[in-house]
Amino acid sequence: MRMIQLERQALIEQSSIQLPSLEETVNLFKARTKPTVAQLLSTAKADKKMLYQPRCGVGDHKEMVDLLRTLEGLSRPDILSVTIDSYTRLLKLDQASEALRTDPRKLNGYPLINHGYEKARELEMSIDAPLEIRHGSPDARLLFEVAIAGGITSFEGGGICYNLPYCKDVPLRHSLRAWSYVDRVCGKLAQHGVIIDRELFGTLSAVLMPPAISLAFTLLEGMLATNDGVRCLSISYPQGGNVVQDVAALRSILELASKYLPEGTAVYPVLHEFMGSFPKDVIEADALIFYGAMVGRLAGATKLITKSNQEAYGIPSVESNAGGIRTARMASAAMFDFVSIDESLVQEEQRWIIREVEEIIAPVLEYAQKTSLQEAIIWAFEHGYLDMPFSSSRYAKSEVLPVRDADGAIRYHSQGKLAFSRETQNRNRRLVSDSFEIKDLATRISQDIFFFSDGHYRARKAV
Amino acid sequence: MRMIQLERQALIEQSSIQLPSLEETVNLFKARTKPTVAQLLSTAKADKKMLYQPRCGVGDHKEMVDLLRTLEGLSRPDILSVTIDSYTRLLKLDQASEALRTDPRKLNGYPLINHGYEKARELEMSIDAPLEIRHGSPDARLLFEVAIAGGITSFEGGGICYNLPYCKDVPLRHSLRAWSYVDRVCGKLAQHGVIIDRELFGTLSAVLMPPAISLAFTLLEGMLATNDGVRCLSISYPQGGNVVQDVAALRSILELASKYLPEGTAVYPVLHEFMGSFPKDVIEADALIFYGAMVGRLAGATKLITKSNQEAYGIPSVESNAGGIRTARMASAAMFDFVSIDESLVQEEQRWIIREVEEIIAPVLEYAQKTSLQEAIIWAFEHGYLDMPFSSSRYAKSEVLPVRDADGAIRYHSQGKLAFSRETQNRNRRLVSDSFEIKDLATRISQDIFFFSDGHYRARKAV
Amino acid sequence: MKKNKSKIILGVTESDAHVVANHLIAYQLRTNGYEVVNLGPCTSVAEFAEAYCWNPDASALVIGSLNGHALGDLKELLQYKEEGKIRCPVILGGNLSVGADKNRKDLEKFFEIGVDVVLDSINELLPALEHLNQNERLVV
Amino acid sequence: MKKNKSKIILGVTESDAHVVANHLIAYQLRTNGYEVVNLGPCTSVAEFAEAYCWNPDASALVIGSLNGHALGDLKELLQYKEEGKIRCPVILGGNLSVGADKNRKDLEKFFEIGVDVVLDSINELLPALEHLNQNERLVV
Ligand code: B12
Ligand code: B12
Repeated sequence: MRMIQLERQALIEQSSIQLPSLEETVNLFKARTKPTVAQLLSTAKADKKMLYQPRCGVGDHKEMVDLLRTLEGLSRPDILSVTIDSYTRLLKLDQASEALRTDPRKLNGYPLINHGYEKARELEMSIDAPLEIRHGSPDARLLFEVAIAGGITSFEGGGICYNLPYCKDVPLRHSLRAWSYVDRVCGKLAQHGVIIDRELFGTLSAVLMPPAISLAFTLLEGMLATNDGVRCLSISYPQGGNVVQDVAALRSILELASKYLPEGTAVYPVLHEFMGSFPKDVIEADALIFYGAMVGRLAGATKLITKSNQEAYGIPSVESNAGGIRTARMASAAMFDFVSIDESLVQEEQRWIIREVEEIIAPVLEYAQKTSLQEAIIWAFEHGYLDMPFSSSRYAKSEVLPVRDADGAIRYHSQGKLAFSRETQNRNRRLVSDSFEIKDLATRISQDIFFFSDGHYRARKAV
Repeated sequence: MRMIQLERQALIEQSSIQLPSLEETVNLFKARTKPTVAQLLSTAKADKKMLYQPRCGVGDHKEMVDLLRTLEGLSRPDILSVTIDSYTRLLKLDQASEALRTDPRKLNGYPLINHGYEKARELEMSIDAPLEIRHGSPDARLLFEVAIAGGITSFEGGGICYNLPYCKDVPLRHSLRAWSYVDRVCGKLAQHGVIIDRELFGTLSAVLMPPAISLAFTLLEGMLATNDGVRCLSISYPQGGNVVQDVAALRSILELASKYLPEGTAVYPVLHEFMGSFPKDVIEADALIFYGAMVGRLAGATKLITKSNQEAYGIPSVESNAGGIRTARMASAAMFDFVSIDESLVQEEQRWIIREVEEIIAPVLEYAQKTSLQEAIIWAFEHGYLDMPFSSSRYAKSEVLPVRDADGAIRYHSQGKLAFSRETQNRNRRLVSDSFEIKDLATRISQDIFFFSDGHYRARKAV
Repeated sequence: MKKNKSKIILGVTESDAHVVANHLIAYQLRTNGYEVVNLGPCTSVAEFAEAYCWNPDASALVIGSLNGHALGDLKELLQYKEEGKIRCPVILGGNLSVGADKNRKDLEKFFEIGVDVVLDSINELLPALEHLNQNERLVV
Repeated sequence: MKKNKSKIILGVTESDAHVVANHLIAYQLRTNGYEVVNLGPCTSVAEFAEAYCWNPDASALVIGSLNGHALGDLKELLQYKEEGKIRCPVILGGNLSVGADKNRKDLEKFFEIGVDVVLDSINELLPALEHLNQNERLVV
C-alpha cells in the first residue's frame, strides 16, 4: 500500500501537473454533501429504479458548464457525463492545448487534464447530478488523478475495454498496468471510506458485439479491479438489437458477478443504448432510444446510458441530447407494465450466454494459476483465446466475425480461437445457418451492421 | 332524392351564404389529383398500416395555412384536421365574426363558415395531406356544405355523438335530423362516385367512457348513416387506459360492423389517444401518447388521432403538436414487433364488450320495428335505455356512473337503465368490488378521472 | 356552522360544454353541506342572472370554463353586476385562455369584467368559499 | 482491366480509432480486385507518407475519419504533398466535422489542405476510384 503512494508521487512528478495530496482529496469527498454516483446506484437498485445518464462533452470550460446546466434543466438526468476528447484520451496533451487555444469547438470532448482539477470541481459543483468521466484512454492515470482531485465520484474504463477499441498499438501489458494503478488508488480511497464507482466498458467496439465476449472481458476486468481493492462496479453491456438476447445478457451480469467476484462488491448492470450504426430518420432514432430503455427496464438494469436522435450525424445539440433522455425516460412510466417478454426464452438464452462466458474464460483462469490473471489475459489475447470483432488494436486478433441470426440476435460467423465446446458450436451453427437467405458474406455483414439504419430489421422481419 | 335537393336549397337560401351547386362540387372532386381521406384509409387498411392525424385549428386564415404547412413540414401527418371553434359549432356566427374582427387568437378553432368555402379550398390545396373537419356541432348542415364546397373529403360527427357531449339543450330529434341531412348529401355524392369519409365520434364525453356505450352509439349512428347512403365510415373509440380493454374495444368495431352494417360499407377503426385528464408532466404525457399509439398498433386501428404533451395545459403550440405525431409514430417501428398482449384476455374482454353492446341496443332495435330507428333512439334516451356518463345535454339522463376496476379498465358503478343481462351485471359487480380499497365514491371517481394525471395508476399498480 | 348551509349557484360559461369538473364540483359542494343550484354547461350570463334572481340568498356564483373562451363569454358580467342583477361574489375557475402558454397577467382582465376570485383547481374552491366574507379580491 | 489491379493505401486518421468502416472498405476493395495496404486506425500523415514511400505505385490514398477531428489530424498533408512525399490522389470519407449540423462549405477546407476527393459514403468509393484518371477535384 505504500507502493501505490510511491507510484503516485512518481507519476505526478513526471507530469507537469499540480495536484493536491490524496489526504486533501479524501477530505474533499468527506465534506461532500451531494450524493456520490455509488450512493445513487445503491438506492436505485434497492428501489428497482433505473437511472438515466447521457454522454456529453465540449472543449471549452464555460461551454461545458452551460452544457451540463442546460441538460440538467431540460431533462433532469440522474447522473451526468464528462466525455473526454480523443486527444486527451491518447495523452496528446499538446494537441488538445493547441485546439483549446485556437478553436475549442474542434474538440470532440472536454480536455480535463488541460483544464485541471479546479475546473473539474467547478463542473461537479455546478449541477445537482453527480458526474462520471467517460473517455477511452488506455492509460488514464493522470486523467483519473485530475478527476478525483476534482471530486468526481465515477470513472469509466479498464485495461482491456479502454485499450482494444480505442488504440492501434498500445500493448495490453501497458494498459492493464495503468488501469491497475487506477484501481489501486480506488482501493486506497475505499479504505478511507471513499467509494469511487468504476464502470467497465463492456461496449468494446460496439458493433455486432457477441454478448459473451463483452461479459467475459468485463468479468475479467472486474476480477482484476476487485483484486486491486475496487468495491463498486458498474458493468455495462451494449444493446445489440434482439430484446431476448439483450435482456438475457444484462441479467447474466449479476449471475456472473455473484459467482466470480468477491462478496461485498457492489455490482450494477448498465445498459448502453444501441452503440452501432444508428438510424438517420429521426423517428426511427427516437424509437430505438425508447426501445433501448425498454430493454433496460425489462432486464432490471440499474443505469441506462442514453443516445440522441442525432447519433447518426455527429455529436448532438444539447436539445437533441436532452430529448434522448426524455424519450428514454418515458420507458419508466408505470403504464408500460403490460410489456413483457417470453421469460422461458430469456432463461434459455441466459443459460447459453453464461456457458459461453465460462468457456471463453476457462483457459485464462487455468493459465492464471501458473502466473497472474494479468499475464494470463495478455497470453490469451496473443493466442486468440480472448478475442473480439473489429478491434482497433493489434493486440487482439479480430478473428471473430459476428453475424445476426434470423431473429437479429448476434451470433458467430467465425469464432476464431474462442474455446467453445462442441455443444456451443453446434447451437451457434444451427442458429446462423437458419432460415434466411445468405448472400455473399460482405453483404450479409454490412446488412447486419446497418440493421437499424438501413431498415434491414424490417426486411428481416418480413421473411 | 329530389327531396334532399329541395332541403338543400331551403337551407342555403335561409343562410346568407354563397355556395356553388352540388354539380360544381362533384366536378371539383372529380378533378382532384391528390388522394381523398377515403382512399388513404382503404390503402392503409390493405397494407395493415396506421395513419396518423393531429387535431389543429386557429382562428385566422393565414395562420391556419401556416399551421397546417408547419405541421406537415415538421411531422408529415397522413391526414390533417381543421378543428372548428366552439362558436361556429353552436352556429353563433356573429360571435365568431366579432372575435375574427377583434382578435382571432381568442378563437379555439377555425371558423370555417365565416371564412367561406373558397378559403376552405385554399386550405385543402396548401398541403399534401387531405383534410378532415373536426368540430362538435349538433347541427352541422351549413358547416358541411361549406366543407364539401371547399373540396374537403372527410367530416366528423353524428346526431348523437356531436350533440350530447357538446350542448346543453339541443333536442336529439333536431341533431339527428340535421345529421341525416349531412348523410343524405354524402349518399347523393356517393351516387356520383364521390366518397366522403364520415367519422363517428365515439369519444363522446371522453372521460371514463365505458367501451360498450361508445360502440353502441356509433353503431346506431352507423346504421342511420348507411341507411342514408353513406359508404365510408371511420368509427372512433377513445383510449380508456387499460390495454386489454382498449384493444378488445377497437377490435369489436369491425366485428359489430360486419354483423350490423350493410355489406360494401367501408369501415375503419380509429383510436383517439387518451381523451381524459392528461398528465401535466411532459415525460408522462409523451409516454401516454406513445402508449396510445401502441394500443392502436396492437389492435390494428387504421387511424390514430394524436395528442400533444401540452394537452393538460391548452391548445398546443405547433411544435408540441408535431412532437405528438412523431412520438406516436415511433410506435409503428418494426422493432416493437416484440410487444404483445395476452390474446386470450383480449378475446374474453371482446366477447363481453360485444355482448354489452348488443344488450344496450336490443330495446332500441325492437322499438325501431314499430317506428323508425331515429325515433327509437330518441325514445331510448328519454327512458335511459341509451345513456352515457357526463352528458352535457339534458337529453341524456347521465345515470350511468363509471369507475375503474383493479386493472384500470372502465366498468360501471351504476349502470342506470342500460338493459344489461344478469350475467353482464354479475361480471361487472365482481370486477368493480374486486381487490382494492374503495374510499368514498367522490374520491374514487376523481382518482379514476385523474388516473394518468395524478399518478393514481402508479398507486393502483402497487396494490 | 352557518357557512355549511349557504347556497351556491354553479355553472359553466356559455360557449363551453365541458361538464366533468362541473359534476365533480357539484358533488363536492353538496357533500360539504352546500346547497347547489347547478345550471350545468353552456350557461350565459343572462341565465346566471336569472338564477340569481330566483335565488337572491346565494352566497356565491361559481363559474367554470375550460374551452379558453371565458373572457368572451363573460364580457357582459360587469354590466349585470352594475345593474344590480348579480350582487353576490363571482368565483371563476378552470382553463381560462386559449393556448398552452398561460400568462398570470391575463387574469387581471377578469377582475376588470367583474370576477371577484380566480382559482386554478377544484381543491382551492372550498377554502376560497370560506374566505368570502372578507370580500376581497383573491388570486390563489 | 488495369484498374482492377491497382493498389490502394487505406487508413483512418491519427486521433481516430473507429475501425468498422475501415474493415468493410478493405474487404470491399479486395473483393473488387484492388490490392489494399491497410494501415488501420490511428494513422498519422507521417505513417501514410511512409507507406507511400514503400508503395510508390499506389494509385490512391484512401483515408477515413469519423471522430470529427479530420481537419486537425490532416493539417500536415499539404506539406507532405508539396515536399513530394505523397504524390497520388488523396480520397477522404466519413464523418468529417464535430457536431450533428454539417456545413457543405466546410469541405472546401479539406481541398485547401491537400485532399483531392471528399466522399460521404462507402458506396461512393468504387465509382470515385474509377474516375481518378481524370485527376479532377470531385465532391460527390
Ligand atoms: C461504433 C462507434 C464507436 C466505437 C468504435 C469501435 C471501433 N473499434 O471501431 C467506439 C464505442 C469505440 C466509439 C468511440 C468513439 N466515438 Co464513436 N461511434 C460509433 C458509431 C455508433 C458507429 C460507427 C460505425 O462503426 N458505423 C458502421 C460503419 C460501417 O459506418 P460509419 O462508420 O457510420 O461510416 C459511414 C460513413 O461515415 C462512410 N465512411 C466511413 N469511413 C469512410 C471512409 C471513406 C474513405 C469513405 C468513402 C466513406 C467512409 O461510410 C459509412 C457508411 O455510409 C458512430 C455513430 C453512428 N454512425 O451511428 C459513433 C461516432 C462516429 N463516434 C463519435 C465519437 C465522437 C466517438 C468518440 C470520440 C467518443 C466521444 N467523444 O463521444 C470515441 C472516439 C475514439 C477515437 N479515439 O476516435 C461520433 C463522431 C462525432 C462527430 N463527428 O461529430 C459519432 C458520430 C457518434 C456521435 N453522434 O457522437 N465509437
Ligand atoms: C374531456 C375533454 C373534452 C370532452 C368534454 C366532454 C364533456 N361533456 O365534458 C370533449 C371531447 C367533448 C371536449 C371538447 C372540446 N374541448 Co376539451 N378537453 C377535455 C380534456 C381532455 C379533459 C377535461 C376534463 O374533463 N378533465 C377532468 C376535470 C375533472 O378536470 P378539468 O376539466 O381539467 O379541470 C381542472 C381545472 O381546470 C379546475 N377546474 C375546472 N373547472 C373549474 C371550475 C372552478 C370553479 C374551479 C375552482 C376549478 C375548475 O379543476 C380541475 C382539476 O384541477 C381537456 C384536457 C385536459 N385537461 O386534459 C380538454 C380541453 C379542456 N378541451 C379543449 C378544447 C379546446 C375543446 C374543444 C373546443 C375542441 C377543440 N377546439 O379542440 C371542444 C369544446 C367544446 C365546447 N363547446 O366547449 C382544450 C381547451 C383549450 C384551451 N383552454 O386552450 C383542452 C385543454 C384540450 C387542449 N389541450 O386543447 N373536451
